[in-house]
Amino acid sequence: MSDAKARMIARAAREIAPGMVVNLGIGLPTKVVDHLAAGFPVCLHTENGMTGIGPSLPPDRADRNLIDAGGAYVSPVPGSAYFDSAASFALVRSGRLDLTMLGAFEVSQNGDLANWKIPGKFSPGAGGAIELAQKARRVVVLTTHTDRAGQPKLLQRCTLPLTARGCVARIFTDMAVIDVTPQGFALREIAEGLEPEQVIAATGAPLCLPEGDLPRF
Amino acid sequence: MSDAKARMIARAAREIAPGMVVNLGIGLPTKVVDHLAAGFPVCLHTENGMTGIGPSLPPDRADRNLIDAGGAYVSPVPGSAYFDSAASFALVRSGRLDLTMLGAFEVSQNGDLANWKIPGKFSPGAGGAIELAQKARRVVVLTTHTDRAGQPKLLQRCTLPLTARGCVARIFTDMAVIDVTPQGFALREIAEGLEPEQVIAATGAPLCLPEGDLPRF
Amino acid sequence: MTTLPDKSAAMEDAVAAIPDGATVMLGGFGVPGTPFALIRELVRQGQKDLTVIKNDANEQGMGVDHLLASGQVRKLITTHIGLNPRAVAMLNAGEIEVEFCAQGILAERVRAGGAGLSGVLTDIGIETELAKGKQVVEVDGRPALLERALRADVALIHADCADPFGNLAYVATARNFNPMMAMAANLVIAEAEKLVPLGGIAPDQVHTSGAFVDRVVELQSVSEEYGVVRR
Amino acid sequence: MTTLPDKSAAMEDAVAAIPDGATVMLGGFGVPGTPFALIRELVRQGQKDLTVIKNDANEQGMGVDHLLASGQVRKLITTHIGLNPRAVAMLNAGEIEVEFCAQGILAERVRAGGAGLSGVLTDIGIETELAKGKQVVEVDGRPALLERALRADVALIHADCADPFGNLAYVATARNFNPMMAMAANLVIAEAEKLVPLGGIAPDQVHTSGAFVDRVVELQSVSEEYGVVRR
Repeated sequence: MSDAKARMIARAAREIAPGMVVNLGIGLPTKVVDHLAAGFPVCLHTENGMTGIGPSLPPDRADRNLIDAGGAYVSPVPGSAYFDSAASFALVRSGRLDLTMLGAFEVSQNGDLANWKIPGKFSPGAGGAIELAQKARRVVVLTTHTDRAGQPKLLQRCTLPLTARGCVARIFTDMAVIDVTPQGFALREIAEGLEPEQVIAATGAPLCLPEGDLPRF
Repeated sequence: MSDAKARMIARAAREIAPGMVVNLGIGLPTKVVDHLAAGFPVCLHTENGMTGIGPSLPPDRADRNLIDAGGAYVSPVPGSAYFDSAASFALVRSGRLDLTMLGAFEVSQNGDLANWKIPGKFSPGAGGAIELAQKARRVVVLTTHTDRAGQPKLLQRCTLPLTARGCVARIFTDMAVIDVTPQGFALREIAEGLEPEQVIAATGAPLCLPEGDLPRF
Repeated sequence: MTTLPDKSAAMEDAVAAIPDGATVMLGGFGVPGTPFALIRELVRQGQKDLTVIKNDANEQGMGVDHLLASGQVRKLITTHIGLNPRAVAMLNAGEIEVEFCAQGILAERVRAGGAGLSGVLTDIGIETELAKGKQVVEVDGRPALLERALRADVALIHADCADPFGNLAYVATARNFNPMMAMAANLVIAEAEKLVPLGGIAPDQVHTSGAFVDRVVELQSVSEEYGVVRR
Repeated sequence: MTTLPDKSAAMEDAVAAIPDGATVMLGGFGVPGTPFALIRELVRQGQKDLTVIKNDANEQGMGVDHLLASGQVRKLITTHIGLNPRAVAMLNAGEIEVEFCAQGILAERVRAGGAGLSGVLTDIGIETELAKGKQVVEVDGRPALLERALRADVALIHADCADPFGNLAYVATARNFNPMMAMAANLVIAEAEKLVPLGGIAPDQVHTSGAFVDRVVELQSVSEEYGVVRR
């Protein structure tokens, strides 16, 4: 992982406040947990039916019946609970999930999220993404700022089928921390070594800059 | 209890076939269980959240947390299960209840049942009666043939608010066993010592008599 | 490794968060599962104008009846109040409003609220007076009643065993409405006969995940109200 | 005292009751909770033209994939098939029909079937392409999608532990869709890693009452398919 990505993940971990119930989406978000202090009070949820996720386990130490929604073998913590898929999404839809961190193909300046389908190329079904995006009290996105071809993923409008409308509050990228505001994207923090002009150039929509200092991460 | 009532209950017990899931309503129906042989294979259900009901217990031997829907203290059997009220009525509504035995204020000749409300006199709410009556695969009624004033409870039409329409298949009374058929009430069996004319006189709707012998109970 | 948040609270503080006018769900079917101690504290604090959602009205001198006697209840959403003559008398006198549901439909409406659904569709009661005023929706050509989800400001839950995170385990028929109500309120307060350390309930044996629960109160003693009723 | 009925059965006989054209629910989320042995037997017996309802299509060479490879599946109702390239290829080639649901909505649709409801109302997916073709119902002035209940002819369930009556206990995240599916089919066949005598599962620890279950099959061994996947 690039140093910038690693710092993005460490920065995103600070988004988690004590006492929260948090779902970390498949991919980069699951790595956020490694940046939480020992004894930090939080409830990690996985939609296949568990609260209280402990560290991931390698295959030789894994319990064959204990995975997260991405198929990684995980461990319990004292106080873990297992439940069925209906109860698990009841928790999500009824507002008990304080925060979810999701990946993205595209995010629009009004907070629309596209992260499950690329017509003609990738249509595996949305799994639990729609409910997480639509119903978590706060949805933040972790993503590279641009795609593999260098094209911006933060756009005026999404071009791909949406996961949910207007759901994203904040975006953590390898370049910046950006909020979705009624006025569109607002730059909040910038990665070490970058200038705002570079973030603006890599973003497919207008970016409001703050007055005064721009914190570094 | 009168001898005729006791024989009614014993006769009703023969309605239960091996392997059934059965809900016995509050009152007379709960006494049916005393007439099942030891080791008889049946699953007794109570809608407050239990399958596998064993014998009732007196207060000094009761478990304060283990009651049936009528508030009687009951015991478990090997293989009992406890569950919540949503699961309990899921069982009822999804067709897993083979048989329920209910009390009645009135039954009409097309099988309508009224057993929960007497406007102006008795309006405590229906509890679980509507779902039991509407969704058990077979609904039978246990009742005295007439009310305390000697008036028939088996009628052409119910006068009281209905519990469910066309739900009753068979009625056990202290006088007779009567089926609800497309042609109305049909007398199937008669209590020891009675003549068909007496049953006809006590019934508020036409009664079809069988050709040939009328079994006694 | 992270740890699960601690939600243990004092009964007085937990109940003090309930405002006048609140909608309050109460677990229990008859005696088992009724949060008698939390109800007593609610009576002591005297919040008024409550809408109470509970399967039944308990019996006279117990549980919900204390709230009725103290005049704290404006409306009761329930399935059966036949064992409480005071509830029936107050209904008949117009001193409380009562909304009756079929029992399993009350369970489903509460569960729907707890599951973030708008409602459920069912044919239960479709040709009875319970259907009055309810929207009818066709599903695959057959009519169904729209039963709206129920949520509450507060749910008062009785558990046999809890840990400080709020994981709950119920016992026997004291489970009844508690698991659904524990999902369906903005503030979920659970009283428990035993408070065990984190990990004290095996993860497969938790009936309600603590993620649904806001406050856990340990009962210092189990009063007579919880006992066997001698009729 | 009465006794609970015995539903233990041989796997071959239990699966033989599934006809061609059946709708079959399969428990499991990835490996945990997937009834691999029952699926193997279904492949061996070769019933055709099946509609399969399962959270996912497993991975290639496992579970559902065997049914796809043998051409027994006409339609798949699922939430995500991304880990099975064969399923994606068959979808793209039009060799199977695939209906996608949001994951929690699949759980609710199956549960609604198991709870004897016609459907549930939800705003999930309401402004996305998943809303296409679905009836919109207003609830308290807000639009909701009507999600129809799902029932099946047969459900194949994996449990950790069962008794002869069919009481089931699941373990860890192998629970997932199994409890809802075990309520939602006309014929419910459960395989269990351990068959214990009646009373071998404490009544408070039963996850699915045997009243929902028709046949119980004890696994003679737990094959490699149930094991840890090394990627």
